[in-house]
This record gives sequence, structure tokens and C-alpha cells, in this order.
Amino acid sequence: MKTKHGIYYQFKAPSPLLMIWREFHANPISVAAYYLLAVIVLAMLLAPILAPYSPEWQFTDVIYLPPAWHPEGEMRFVFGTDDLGRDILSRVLYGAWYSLGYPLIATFIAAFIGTTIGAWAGMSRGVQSSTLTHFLDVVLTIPSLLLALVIVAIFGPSLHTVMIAITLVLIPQFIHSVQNAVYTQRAKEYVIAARLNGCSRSYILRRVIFPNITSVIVVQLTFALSTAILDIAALGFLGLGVQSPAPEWGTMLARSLDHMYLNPWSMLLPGLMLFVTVLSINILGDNLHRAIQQQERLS
Amino acid sequence: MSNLLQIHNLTKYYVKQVGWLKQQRICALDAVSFTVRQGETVAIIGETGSGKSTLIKLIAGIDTPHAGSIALNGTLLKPYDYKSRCQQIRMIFQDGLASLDPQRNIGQQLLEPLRFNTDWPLAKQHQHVLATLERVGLLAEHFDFYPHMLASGQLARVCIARAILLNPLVIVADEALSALDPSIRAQIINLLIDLKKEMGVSFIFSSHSPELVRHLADKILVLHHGKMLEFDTTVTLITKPKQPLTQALLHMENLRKSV
Amino acid sequence: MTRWLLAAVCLSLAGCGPLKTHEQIIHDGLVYCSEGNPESFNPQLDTSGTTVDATSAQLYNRLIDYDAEQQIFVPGLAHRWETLDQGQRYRFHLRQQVNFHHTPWFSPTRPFQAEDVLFSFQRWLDPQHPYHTINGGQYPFFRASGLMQLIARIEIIDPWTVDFVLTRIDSSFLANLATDFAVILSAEYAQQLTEQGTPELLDRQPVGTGPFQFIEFRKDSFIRYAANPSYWQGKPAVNHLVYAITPNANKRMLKLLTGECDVIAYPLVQELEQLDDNTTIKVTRSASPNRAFWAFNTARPPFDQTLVRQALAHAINRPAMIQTIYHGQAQLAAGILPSTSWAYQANATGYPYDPQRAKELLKQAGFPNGFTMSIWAPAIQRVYNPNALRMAELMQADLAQVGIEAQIISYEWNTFRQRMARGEHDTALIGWVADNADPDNFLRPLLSCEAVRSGANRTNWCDPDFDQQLLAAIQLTDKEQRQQLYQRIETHVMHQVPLLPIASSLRFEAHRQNITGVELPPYGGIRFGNARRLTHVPL
Amino acid sequence: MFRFSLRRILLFSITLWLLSIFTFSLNYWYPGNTLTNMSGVTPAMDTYHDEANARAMDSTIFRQYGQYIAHLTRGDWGLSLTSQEPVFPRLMQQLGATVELMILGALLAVLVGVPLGVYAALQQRQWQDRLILSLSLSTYSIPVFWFAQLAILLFAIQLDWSPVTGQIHPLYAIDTQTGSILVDIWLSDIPYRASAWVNALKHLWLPTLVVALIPLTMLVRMIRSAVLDTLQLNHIKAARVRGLSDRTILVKHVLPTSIQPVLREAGLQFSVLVTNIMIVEVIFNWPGIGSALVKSIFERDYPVLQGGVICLAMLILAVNFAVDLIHAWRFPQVRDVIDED
Repeated sequence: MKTKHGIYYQFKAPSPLLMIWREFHANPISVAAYYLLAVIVLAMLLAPILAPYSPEWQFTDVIYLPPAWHPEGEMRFVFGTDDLGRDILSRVLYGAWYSLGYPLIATFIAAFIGTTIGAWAGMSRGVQSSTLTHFLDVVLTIPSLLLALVIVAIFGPSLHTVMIAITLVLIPQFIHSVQNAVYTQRAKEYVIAARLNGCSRSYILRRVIFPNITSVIVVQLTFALSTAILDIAALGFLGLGVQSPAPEWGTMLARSLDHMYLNPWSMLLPGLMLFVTVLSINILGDNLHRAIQQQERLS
Repeated sequence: MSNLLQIHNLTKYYVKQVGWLKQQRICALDAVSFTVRQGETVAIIGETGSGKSTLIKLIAGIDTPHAGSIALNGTLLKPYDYKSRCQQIRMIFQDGLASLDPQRNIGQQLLEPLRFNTDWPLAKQHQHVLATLERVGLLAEHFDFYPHMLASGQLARVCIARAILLNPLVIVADEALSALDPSIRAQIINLLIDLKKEMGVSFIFSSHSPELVRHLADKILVLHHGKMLEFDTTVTLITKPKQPLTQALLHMENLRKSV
Repeated sequence: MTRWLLAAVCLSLAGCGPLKTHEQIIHDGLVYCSEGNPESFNPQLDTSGTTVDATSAQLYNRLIDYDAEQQIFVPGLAHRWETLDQGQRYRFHLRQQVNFHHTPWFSPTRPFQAEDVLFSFQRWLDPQHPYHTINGGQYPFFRASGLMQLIARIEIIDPWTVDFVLTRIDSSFLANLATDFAVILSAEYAQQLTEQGTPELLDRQPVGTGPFQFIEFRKDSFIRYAANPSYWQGKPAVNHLVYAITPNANKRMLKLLTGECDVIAYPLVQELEQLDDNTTIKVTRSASPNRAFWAFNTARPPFDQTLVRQALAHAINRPAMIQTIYHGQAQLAAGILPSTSWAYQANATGYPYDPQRAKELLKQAGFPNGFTMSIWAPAIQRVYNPNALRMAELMQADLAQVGIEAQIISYEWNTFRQRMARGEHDTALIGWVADNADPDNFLRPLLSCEAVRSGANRTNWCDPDFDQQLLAAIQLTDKEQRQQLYQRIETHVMHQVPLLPIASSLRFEAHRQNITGVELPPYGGIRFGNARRLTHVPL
Repeated sequence: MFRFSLRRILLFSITLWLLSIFTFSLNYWYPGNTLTNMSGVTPAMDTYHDEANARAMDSTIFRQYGQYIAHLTRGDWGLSLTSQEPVFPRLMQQLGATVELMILGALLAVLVGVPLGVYAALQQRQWQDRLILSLSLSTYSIPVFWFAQLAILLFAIQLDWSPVTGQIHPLYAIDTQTGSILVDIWLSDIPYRASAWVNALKHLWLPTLVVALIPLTMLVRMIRSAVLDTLQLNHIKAARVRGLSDRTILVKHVLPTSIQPVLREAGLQFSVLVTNIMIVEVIFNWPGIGSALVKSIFERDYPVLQGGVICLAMLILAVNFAVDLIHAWRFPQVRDVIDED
């Protein structure tokens, strides 16, 4: 609905979500984190093209090769090779699937399920939701790693189990935050107004409440993602996660400890990748959160 | 003029925890009954906490009464039945900004009642919204505006637009004008009077302001601790109030002047 | 400054006795960082190297010992022995004035005598013996080595003379008696436990005649021993011996570097050499009669087919393993017997790396598209295999080349062995360290039908013909003839490949420079009886 | 307050009951024999039938649950499948070791985190504040197992300030009574307590640091924002106007108010602490519940795993319960809010 000659300069007003994005974009650190994460995700997606070798191919004649910038390194193995002569660069790239890709999938599945249940709980009233709240409060105090360990104990360590465990463990967090957010929203006057407008429940949920809690969900997403990454890596490190030879970063790190003097790079690189990935996600979440607060203060 | 809105024996209480195990009921409304005729303007006055907002909310349907009934043209209104109610009773909120969704623009929100309560084609809905915007003294381009970009007077106009969009029989307002600057308030009051004349709606509002009450209301309802003290025409109450409280509420500025 | 602080702390605490410095405490003892928990404190019950290391030479003695350097048997608790009845009867003359440990839970009233020998052997020989079924009732070494069938009876001649009567002449009898498993327990202690109604403590709160006595075991943390003050060979120089259980090889190395461990099991040799820290740490290497192998569980299809086993043997690249897993510190295995054995002959047939041939064999066997299988690999280091998990990864890649999808399965060491004994595995990367110099010890415990029953035969391969030949070989006294017979046996086994030999590794041990006297006999566990610390601390 | 406490106690008991149902059903979900998972008694053992009778295995599920609870409360938590030892006494010792690390870690986090957070808030938008904030965000993102390894390399190997793993040098023969090494030294009658303490502290500080690091950084951030929020409140401004010194305002007014939102988050903090402890115990060979738990999964030792899960979960629930009570006792306005639903 644009009017050609109004008395106002702006024709198209920016939506609040867009304004949060602008606020976020004004901070160079968050932009850096954003692009860093984008690069890592891209590298993960393009791993089959970017990786020079298969992550499991063993060059048994060149084991423990240091990275290329080291005097003893070779150009064809940029990050060097591990104890079985596998190219560390390729392993780190493919490993991103396990250490970032699968957590991403787990987070999204958990977000979907958790948000659905959370929205339902937030919209329903009375005993039902109060019981759920208390129950969730309790579940949330149990560390996610402990629950994941129990699930691994039941099904045995494997990629499937880890995915099930991490997804299950993340769901309560989403239910909790979404339910709380919906509950707060429900009391807002504009939601009441929408109800008085005769809108259907699903319309109120989808069009009125959801746009207003997107930011909560996004912040929760980044938080859940970093939890998922660290938990999967921790399970891998403990030997209870993704099993070798899958180049999961936590598993790689644990395995590399046995030859950290001979080949310190194979220990440093996976840990560094984990750190950088989680750091950029955390910065992203943190600054997003701040941008939202800023936006709320302005409006 | 027939009785449009019949309110009978309306009761509402809140439960408060007192001590360890005892609960106490606090009455917000205690058996309030009155009727409103078509086109009539009723002002509800009372001290803070006397149950004005509760009454408004109950009529608007946001809250459920513990006893009593509300009937419109002889049919009982069920609580939470927004669908049938919103065509006939509309509400103007106290805080314009808070009652508008910050994530959607004005137009989208004004289309909402039409979308859910009419089977008009989209173009007609748009047209009606634009017409209503102009009718309340806004511009068509405000359609694209987000609530935080509007001034308080404009927000009040949007709220009024939302209330009149469906041509209701009754409009209720809870302290709708108390937050506005005096000059803007005057504009809005005039707008309301104009609209009332044009549409012939019944208007129920609560207010702290004696001038406004005297200026707008045909009838006045006085609440005290949830009980209905008096309900009569403005003229009667101003000239011959039965209760000292009514006198006090309606002549506050006189009191203040005399002190 | 620190001393003042210490003194202040000490003074402020009531009952703080004479100050003993950290150095004195350290000087008094020795810390051995071992790789795992012992399954029991009696090596009769278990063949695991971890159990043997922790118990045999420290807590117990045997009747006789084997001196690997001079290749002769030397006296243990028996100071003299003789052969009677053309080798069917052995008479042992026992040492007198040997005392059992004096512990809080047992005070011996008499020294060691023939009754104890009888008890120690009858326990596993006689299924009716009251202690036979206590703590599992499995005596894997004795069953697999054939000692159970070999010994007909044991006779006490007088309190210090015992006769062993054999069912047949057997040239490996003494060698088996000298192993770490043939330990002597206390009959008196057993009787006390029976009276107490706690017979299971025999193997948990052990009493022996060895240089150290048991104090405390805390699973996953430590085993604590104290010197036996009345040890018949003289009190050990080390007063306190602690096994700090450190399953992680990397942690063991770090702890050796910081001096938290004095001696460590299974060091990461390449890492330690890299450190170039030879002033404080010493790595020793010695030949060891061991064999790492890949066992196929022939009880499970398709591993019951010889063609499949041969195909798998061709499919994996063993020379690459010598490089990556053993860092060249091992010898590629051609046959089952290691090159240190006198029966070894270099011309045994091997299985060269040949994926093409492997594919052909698989096609012949009816698996042109390969199949899925599991490789079981222990998570801890062994003498014969420093990193079985890594080896399994290598093999996984090799097997993928011939279309076989392999899954790696690993459990904690004791669980691993228990499950394997139940035959839950498809194939397993495991190995064997000889208990004595006899070639029989390499074949019978690993592949005989008797070993299938005891659970020690990881292949579940049972060939009566093979057993027959083994029996024939052991009854021969002529070395030349035996060697030829073993040669034939080995050729047969290698053709059948129930297991594929991979390598024999050097044995490594690393310790701080100031520790001496830690012995690693080739046919046994580690011995601390003569260990001592060299540093002198002013008192 | 009484009513509030009653409600909380009720909630706490219901939670414990749910936990017991959860752990009870775990026995059926773990692979293998249910009775063995529950009691550690294998079918091969003589006592198997007695145990099956004692736990009402052939009866209804409700009676089985009743027996399970009876055994649990009696302290009969079954036998370990690997060592055949009773689980409960062993777990209590491991609990001591874990709690020791927990308390020291929490203390360190509070003693360093709170002043740092307040300092950052007072220096808002200065370089000190930015430094503290970015440092805390980075440390918050470090995988704790990686950090622990790097810390061992630096402090134990390079600098030799600390031993690599363990509670105390193994040659110190300290009887394990409570599991907490400092307490055990106190209780023991060895003549060289002082040097034992010194040695134990040398072992303790590094794992404590690693355990405390992440809760510490979270605490810094939370305290900082809480203090900033508090400074905006009217009564603080009023105190300023009254002419009170900055120091008095900070100690008497700002801090007590700022603690409230931080205390509310204490449960979450504590669960982060427990997560770290589990990993740190494995890395530092700390004989606590966390390392026992992880090991029991490798060994398929379900009775021990069960015991560990129950212990840790109860510990966490109890701490949360305590925090709730303290919170409500200290900040009465909270309990009305909570009371409403």
C-alpha cells in the first residue's frame, strides 16, 4: 500500500526484525563472527569439493607430517597428516559434518519439536501448563551431558545414538523458553486485541505471537547449537560418541593425544576448530541478544 | 429507544492468599446490574480499584464473570466467544502502543477484523481500512507504518479506527484518553463525538476526568468497592447526587479549587 | 619461606606428629603406573597380562622359575627336583622356613609346606575341591595348556617333599610349572576363610609368599603393596609399592615425565624418544616372545569358510601396519611361532598383501560383493599391539578396498575379554605372549579344542587332527623331530588361517633414571622384588 | 515463607519420585537382564533366585517398583558388575571426591567471578570492561576437555607447578573415608599430614581451576549486567542523592539487589559446573562420580551407572531446592510471584 506523494519521507518502513538485523550489522565483531561461521558452514558443505583427499585415505608412507608452513611439511598436505597418514585438512573439513552439521540438524529438529510443544503449552492454561513448567524446570537443571550419557548407555555409542541423545536433550530447553515467551506474549494487550478482533487461535499464534518471539527463538537456537556442538564433541572425546574412523573433532582430539609430541598439530587443529566455531556462534548469539534488547529499548 | 445492553447481577472476585492456608475473596464487582440503550453514552466513574476496569473487561469479553450475565439485544453473550461478540462490541484500549503489535504495520492489523468477520474480497477490505483511516483523521500512507513510528494521538486514532471498523453496536473504552495531552485529547473527544453521531453506537467508558464525563456522558454509573452506588442520567447526578461520593467524583476540580 | 609456612600449618594442627618430608615419603616407595585393573588377585583364574603383572611375581612364588638368559630352570619354592619313573613322576624338595604374609586378615601359624602345594594345585585340578568353583571356576591357563589332563595326581611324601604324577611323558611340564600362573597359595588361609564363610576372599585379599604383601585395592585408582619384611630372599629395598592405574597411555607418559610414575607400563616409545629427555627417563626394549594376530571366529559364518579367511588374510596390508602402528619396532609375522622360538623356521608361508587375489577368493567363496563384519579391538595397549584401535582403522580402510564393510567394536579390557570368551565377536585383534619357551605354548593355548572350551581360543577353531599332532609333538624328546613336526603343523594352520599372525613386537618399558632393578622376564610379567631407588635423601 | 517452603518441599519430593520412576524404568531399557541391571546379580550367581524373590521380579511392576524403592532407601544399590563390590559405599566415597571439587570450584568461581563482574560493571564501556567481557566470552566457548589438556601441558609439564592427575601422590597412604582428600587427610592419623596437605593442594588447584572456569565467566557476565541494571534503579539513585559514598552504596545497596537475578540462575550455573566436573574427572583421573559414570558405560556396569545418575541428579536437585529456599528467604518479593501459580 504505497502512496505516491505522502507527507512522510519514508515509503517503506523497516520492520522491527529488519531493524534488529541492522543494529546487529553495525557491530564489526558480530559481522566478523557471522562471516566466520558462514565460511565454516560453506567449507563444510563444500567439503567434497574442497578436501584434497578422502578423509579416510591412508598415505602410509607419510605419517606424522607437520603442516605445510613447517619446514618439514609438504605442500600437498596443507595441515599435515595424522598417525595413519590421513590428510588432516580433509579430515577437519569432513569432520565439520559431524561437529557442526549434525549439531545443526539436531538443533533444528529439537527447535521444531520444542517450539511446537512449547507453543502448545504456552497457549494452554491452568494446571496443565503449570505442571509442565515445574517439570521442565527440573529437567533443565539436569546437565544435558548426563542425559546424553544415559541415552548412550541404553543404545550404545554410535552416530544415531548421539543424534537422538542430543536432540532429546535440547528439546526441553526450547519448550521452556518458547513456553515462557508465549506465556508472556499472551498477556500483552496487542494479543488480547487480536483476540477481540476475532482472530483464530492458530492465526494469533502464527501471525501475532510468533513474529514477536522470533528473537527469543533465534537466541535460544544459537545457545542450543553451541551446547550441541560441545556435547557431541565431549561425547566423542570420551569415546562414547561418533565412532572412528569418522573424523569427528572431539574424537580426533582424543585420538591425537597419544602422539601430541610427535605431531602436536593433530591435537591443536580440531580443538581450535571447535573453539572458533563455538566462539563465533556464541558471539553471534550474544550480539543478537544485545541488538534485540537495544531494539526493545528504542521502540 | 430500546434496551440494547442488559447487564444483570455481574459479579467478579479475585482470590488472595492470606496467611498460611486461608484464602480471601476480594470482590471486584458485586452484583452490578444496569442497562444501556442504543446510542447512549455511559460513563463509569469511581475511585481507583473500584472495579471500573473489571467491568469494562467483562463487557468486552476479555474476562469471565463469576456470576451474572451480559445480554445484547436479548441474546446472552458467552465469555471468550469473540467471534460473535466482536461484531457488536468493540474495545478501545488505554495504551495505544501496547495494544498494537510492534511486528506488523497498522494496515495489517486493521485488516485483521475484516478478514475474520467479513467475507469481503481483499480489495474491498483494503478500501474499507483506508476509508476508516481517513475517517479517524489519519492518512492512507499510515497503512504502512509500524506502531512505534506514530505519535500518541495518532495511535489513539488507530485504536478508534480498529474499534469502528466493523460498525459495532457498542464501543467500550477503559481510560482511553487519560494518557493523552490535553490538546490531543480534545481532538480525540471531538472525533468520538462526531463518530457517535454518525454511527449511533452506544459508548461505555471509564474515566477519572469529571469534565470529560460531564461533556460526553448521557448516563453515569458510580462504582464503589465493586458495588454500584448510583446509576442515573448525567443531569440528575450532577444536580441531585444521592451519595456524597458521587458529588465528590463529579466535582473534583471544584473541590480542588475550593481548597 | 615455604618451610616456615609448613611449620605454621603444622603447629596450628593438633596431633601433627613428627614432620616427614615429601622427599622421604617418595624415597620410601615406588610407583608403577599400570594400564588397567587386575581381574583378580590370583593369576590361576586369569591369563590377562594385567592380572599377571599385578600379582604373580609380587605376591606369590612358584615351585620353580625359568631363567630366560641361561635358558634353564632355577629353584623357586622347591630348592631341588628330580625326575622318576622315566619322566612320569616329578619329585620336588621344598624350601623350609618360607613364611606366608602376615596381614591384618591372616596370621600364619606355620611356614610353607607340602600341604600348600597340594592345595594350590588341587584347587584347579579337582572339580570336587571345595575351592574349585569359587570366583568363577575357570582356570584358563591350566585348561588350555593341557596341565589339567597331564597331572594324574599329587602325592605328599613328607611335609617338604611333593610328587607330581603325570599321565604321560611331557616335555613341557616343567616349563608350565615355571609360568606365572602356577603360584602357590596358603592352605591354612583357605581353611580360615572356609571357617569364616568367606571363601571368595581367597582371590581378593590374597596371601602368598612373595616379596610384597597386599594392602589395598581401589578399582580404577591404585593397588597398594608393602614390602614383606620376612621374605625368604630378603626384604625388598622398596618399602611401598603402588600400582597407579592409568589406562590412558598419554597420561602415563606425562606422569612419567613429571615424576609421578617411576615406572610405566606400555610407554609411548616414539613419543618419549621425541622428547629427547634422556637425562631423567630411560626406555628399555627387549625381545619378547609375543604375537599379535587377527582371530576369525570360525563358529560364525562366513568365517567358517577357509576361502573367506584366506581372502581376508590377503586383503590387509600388514607391512603398512609395521610402519604406522609399530613404527618399525616389530617384525612382520610369517607364521604363528615367533622368531625367538627354537622351533621357528623362516620358510613358513605367508599371506602377501594382494587385494586382487582377495577379491578372487571372495568370489570363489560366494561373496562377490563382499559383506559386513565387525573387528573387535581392545582399547588399551598390549605388549604385542601398541594400538589395536588404530590397527583396526587401517584394516577397515584395506577391507573397504575389497568390498567388505568393517565395523570397529571396543569395550573396556575386562568386558572385552569376557564377551570374546562368550564368542560374541566376528573377528578380533588380539595377541599372545608366551608363558614359557616351549613352542607348544604358542599353539595349544591358542588353537586347541580344549582351549575352545576354556574360552581362550578366540577362533573357536577345533581340528582334532591338529590336536592329535600337537600331542604327538609334545611326547617327542628329540628336538630335531619336534621341530619338523611343528613345521608341518604350522603349514597346516597357516593354510587354514583360523587366525592371521600380524607381528611380534619388541617389549618396552620406561622408567625414571633413578630406578633400577625392575625386571621384565621375557616369559612373564613385571617383577619389582629387586627394584630400588637410587637417590639419597638427607634425613 | 512456611507455605512457600511447604510447596517447595512438595515439589522437591514429587521430583525425586519422578526421578526414581525414571531410574527404575532405565533398568528395563538398558540392554540385558533387568534384575542384573538393577542389582548386579548375574544369573550365574547362586544368589540370583533369592535376589529375584527379594525384588519381586515375578510380581507386578508396582511391587517391583516398591521393592526397588525399598532397596534404594536402604542403601542397597546392588553390586558392581565388574568388581562385585556393593555400589553404595563406593559411590559415597566418590561423591566425597566430586563434592570436594564442586565446592572448591564454586568457591573459586564466586570469589573471582563476583568482584570481576562488579569491576567490569563499574568500568562499563571502558577498555577493562571490554577486555573482561571478551575474555569471558572466549573462555565460555573453549571446549573444556581441550582446555584441560592444554592446562596440563602448560602447568604440569612445562612449568611443573602441578602434577598431571590424581588426588594425591599415591605413596601417601591416606585411608579413603569420605572421599574428599582434604577431609581424609584430616581424619587420618598419619604423621606427615602437613606435607600430605601440601601435596593434595598441589593436585587440587588445576582441576579446580578448569572446573570453575566456565561458571566463573558466566558469573562475570551475569553479575555485570545485574549490577548495571541495579544502578539504574531509583533507590540507588536516591542513595546517591543522600550523599552516601560509592563504596557504601555498592556494598549495602547494589550488591544485595544484584545478587537476586544471579541467584535465580544459580541452578543453570550449577549444572554447567557438574557437566565440567564429569569431563574434568575423567581427564584428571579424579576418583569421583563423574569418572565412575563414564567408566561404567564403557564397562556396561549398569548398577554403577544407575547409582551415579541417581547421585548426581539428586545432588543437583537438592542444590536447586536449597537455592530456591535461600532465594525466597532472602528476597521475599519472589515468593509471592512464585506462590501465585
